[in-house]
Amino acid sequence: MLGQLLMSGLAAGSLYALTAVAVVVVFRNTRTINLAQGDFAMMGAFLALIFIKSLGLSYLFALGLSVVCIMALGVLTERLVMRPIADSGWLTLFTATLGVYYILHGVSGWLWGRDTKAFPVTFDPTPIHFLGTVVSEGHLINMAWVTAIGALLYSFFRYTKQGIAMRAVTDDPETAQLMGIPVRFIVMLTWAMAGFLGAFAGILAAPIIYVAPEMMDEVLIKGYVAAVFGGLYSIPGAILGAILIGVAENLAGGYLGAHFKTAIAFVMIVILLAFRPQGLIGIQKRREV
Amino acid sequence: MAESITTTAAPAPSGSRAAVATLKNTFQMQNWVLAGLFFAACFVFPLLPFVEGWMVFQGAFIIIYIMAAQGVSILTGYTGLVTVGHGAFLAIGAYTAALLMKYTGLSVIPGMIAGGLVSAVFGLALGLVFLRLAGAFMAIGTLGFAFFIGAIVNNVPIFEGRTGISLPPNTVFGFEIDDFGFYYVALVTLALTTLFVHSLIRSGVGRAFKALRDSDKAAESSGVNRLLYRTLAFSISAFITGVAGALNGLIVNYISAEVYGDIWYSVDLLVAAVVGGSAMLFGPFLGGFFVAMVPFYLEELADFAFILKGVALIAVLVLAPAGVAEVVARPVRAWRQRKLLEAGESPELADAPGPPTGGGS
Amino acid sequence: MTHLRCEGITVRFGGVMACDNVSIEVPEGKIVGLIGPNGAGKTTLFNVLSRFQEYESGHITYRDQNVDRKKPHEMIRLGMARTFQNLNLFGEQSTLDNILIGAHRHLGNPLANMFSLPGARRNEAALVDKALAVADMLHLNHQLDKPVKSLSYGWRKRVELARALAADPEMILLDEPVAGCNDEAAAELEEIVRHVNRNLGVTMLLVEHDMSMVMKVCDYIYVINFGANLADGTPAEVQENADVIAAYLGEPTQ
Amino acid sequence: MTLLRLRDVEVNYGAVRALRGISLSVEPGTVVALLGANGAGKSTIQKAISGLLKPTVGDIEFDGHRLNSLSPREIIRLGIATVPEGRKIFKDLSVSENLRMGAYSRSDRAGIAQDQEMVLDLFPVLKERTKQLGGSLSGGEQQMLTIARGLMARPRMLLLDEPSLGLAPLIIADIFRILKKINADKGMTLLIIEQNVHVALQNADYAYVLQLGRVTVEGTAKELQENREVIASYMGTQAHAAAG
Repeated sequence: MLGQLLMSGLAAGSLYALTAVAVVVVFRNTRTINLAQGDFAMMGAFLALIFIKSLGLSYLFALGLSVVCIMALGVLTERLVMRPIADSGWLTLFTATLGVYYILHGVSGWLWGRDTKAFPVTFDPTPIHFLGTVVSEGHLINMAWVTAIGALLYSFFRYTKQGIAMRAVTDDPETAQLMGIPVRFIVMLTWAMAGFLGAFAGILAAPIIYVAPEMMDEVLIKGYVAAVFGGLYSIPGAILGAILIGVAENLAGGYLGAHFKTAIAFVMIVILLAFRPQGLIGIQKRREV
Repeated sequence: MAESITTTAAPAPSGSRAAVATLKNTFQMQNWVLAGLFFAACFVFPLLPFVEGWMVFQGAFIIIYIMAAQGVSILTGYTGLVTVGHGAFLAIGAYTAALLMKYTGLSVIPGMIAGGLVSAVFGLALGLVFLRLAGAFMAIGTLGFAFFIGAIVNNVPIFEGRTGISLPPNTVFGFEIDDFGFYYVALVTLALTTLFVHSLIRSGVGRAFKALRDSDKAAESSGVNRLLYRTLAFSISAFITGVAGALNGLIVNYISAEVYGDIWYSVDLLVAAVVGGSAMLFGPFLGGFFVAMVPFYLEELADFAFILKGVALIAVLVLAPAGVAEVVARPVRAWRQRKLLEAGESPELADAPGPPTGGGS
Repeated sequence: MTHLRCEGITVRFGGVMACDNVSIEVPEGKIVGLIGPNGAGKTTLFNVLSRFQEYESGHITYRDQNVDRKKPHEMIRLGMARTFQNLNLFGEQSTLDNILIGAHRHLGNPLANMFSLPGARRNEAALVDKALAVADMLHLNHQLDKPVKSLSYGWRKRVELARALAADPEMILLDEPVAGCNDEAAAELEEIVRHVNRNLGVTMLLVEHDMSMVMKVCDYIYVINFGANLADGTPAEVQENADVIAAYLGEPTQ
Repeated sequence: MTLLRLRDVEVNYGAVRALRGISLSVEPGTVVALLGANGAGKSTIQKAISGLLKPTVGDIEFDGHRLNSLSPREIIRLGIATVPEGRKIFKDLSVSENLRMGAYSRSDRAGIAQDQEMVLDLFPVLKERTKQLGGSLSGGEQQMLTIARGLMARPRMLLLDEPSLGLAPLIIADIFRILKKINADKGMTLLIIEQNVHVALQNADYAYVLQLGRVTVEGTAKELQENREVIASYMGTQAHAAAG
């Protein structure tokens, strides 16, 4: 039972991780919590669904195309909404992402309706036995995807010029500017990355849940909670947080009853923020006067 | 030992005191006049011949929204703590009143007060728990709180989840009231909360809130107790929204987790505060009206309502970052300045040469 | 009598020793200067004394009372106000409101205050009187209505001082009161500082880079370098101290 | 031909006029020091030259190009690399990543690799720590890293803002020895903004003294070493007499 719960937790956690990392990436370079992150995911899922159903594209091709579109959506969000108000206080930036949330919710509902749609299942739905647990092939595939994306991100941030520059901008935007790093371009890149991660989150979640405007609302909230585990700053922290939440809610659901499954993430966040506001692995910021 | 700097110094020149008095009074006058007009109009509204029953109901609904947004403005506008969780206080107020009415037969007014008080207790607790949080962390924390309350009302049996709790008709002082009567109860309550908010933000306590918002270091070095004032702001804010929540539940004689278990109220209330102007007395009036009316008029086009709301929100943020009320107040402020000058009250108040300033990096 | 004393204050930021066993003593009613090159740890020590900054070891006593565990807002109740080097004002608010917040310690019962009960109104009027008196002393009368962010730098420096004075403090920690002011404005502020000290009996601890001001107004000076006490004495003694001159000019390299 | 020239430059910093008509020039291949106490406007000059602040009046010219309206990115491409004050390395980046960011404006892979070897030879302490995070270095090592990072842009002029700030005398001496070596071996022009008069005058060819946003004294380093006004500007007017 325990092993089974852990496995389900990992599967759920890996989906939260994509969202959490996107939240962290945007926050680090813009000070904004992106409330529209879930909508990037939802739009990604919708687009992929349309590409597959209406245009008859193959799954992988639809996925790739949808990812590119949502990256463009991220860039568009930055250029049209965030850049004009970039110098405002963070409440303004934050509420602006809420505006994007409303718009994307509205657009998707208007174009595709509010009823939930099924996403074509590309894997064998019969559960398989794996390491002594029962798990669906879909979950395993998702975990593989997420691991691959994680490795891709790691190499991007570690080895590429733009990836390192993105971290440099996080670290100290003014000095980054002095090095000739185009900070605005980097911020745009950040939003593209949020789109990239969002599209994947949506498309990977879609076969497991469903496709509808509000499909990602709950995943998004758990993504925030996970992001806070890393102090909204650390990517490994966010990933760890996501897995912790996935596991904790499955354990709570399994041992305490289904009622507790949803509440546990919020209990965790309240406790975490009360005792370690800088996050579990967040950097301890010195109080400057 | 320093006796008192301010008593040993020369007495304040009467000119500047008169100027200050005039300033404060004109400001206050404007607020009184505006508030007077608003409440008079609202009072007459249901009595107008063309007004139908549903309009009165909708009017009461708007009033409740305004009140709830006032609660948010105390915390987000005046104290600078962004809350995305005030739907939780709305829920706490609503469920407190509803449960009391169902199990003890308590009527509207005591239910409202109880709803406010229980909500304030939760506010106090949350203020203490989140004492060290600011900015985005506070936003996520309050959001988490709202979800937590949502999970509770959905799952703990006494709240009856999505089935909901149906309530008997409302009574005030033993008389049964309909939507019409309820409208006036809400209106009077809003008048009281407005009066209170007005008094609060002009008092030393309001000054301390704003000080914490603008620079908590400077505030603390001036003797503002962060713990005390932050928890106070949380409690007051939760109280007002809790009262609104009680009214919100009672007006339809039914509450369910379908409505209160959702995060939507929280987000809408923040939008109401920001769009109207969260640090303006009349900001919540405009914002509350906006948020309450958009879905109403566009119910048929639910998704357009969403798009419209998003576009309007972004437009306000770009064009009037301090809220619509601030834009409306601008000409009024200019007018006041002109009047002061015309009255020859103190031309120097308008502009005076400063001491020459030097360089420095 | 000693007004404020700290002994053996040590503060470490990661591997950097911001304060290394610093001790100073401020006698009642005097103006004591705290000087040292950039990055010597002056502001850190200020933050320690006003209790914004925790420290590893050492003790602080205010009028023989140990204040190691006090919070910043409690220091003002004991009578110690401070100003900030880089101005920490409430920019959106009027000058008057900025000064009024300085008088916060005289606010009285917050509950009575927020309902504007009659007693609180009288008290509020008294606070406004205080604020006006302070404004008058600093010639801020004509700026009262304006949002502070619209004022020039020189005026804002004064608002900062006015806020500290509005508390009726017995001691003020002044962090670079004349930085960025030209000679005329600096001279005027210097006069005000002297007036507040000599005529109103307020003890002062002054961090300032304008040496001419430090030398003129201070009764006693502490010099710190690399976070540690380097020298102390009267202005004349300090000016002649070879270590001090070397610290300011950079030690000759071997 | 003069490499860098400032003509009557004024800069407003918010409401403060931080620079009130600065004129100075830097000849190629020389070491020029810009001295001043706190609040004299030194960092403002650095920001104006490197493009973070725009002059409201006056001109900044580098090698015949007017810098006034250029971005930091364009200025670094013209050949001015800035070593900002306060050891502003990227703390969460490793030493070699910091160096790589210094070369952000370049795209010649081979040249970058070559220059990385070169700067690591100049600062052997860094060579042992290329994988270490910038934030874990000691103060002196961090300062060396900022200089090394500046060199990675392969600039024609290095603009250093208070390289001695908060460092112990021996480390300061070490850093200036290396700076002199860079100047001598590569003919690199150095504009050093300093508070530490002694070390600056010992190593510079020419110097300007800044007071309240104005240049009050200038001359060759030798002349200034003898000049009591320099000391006076640091120690208050009475020190003038005292030192005399």
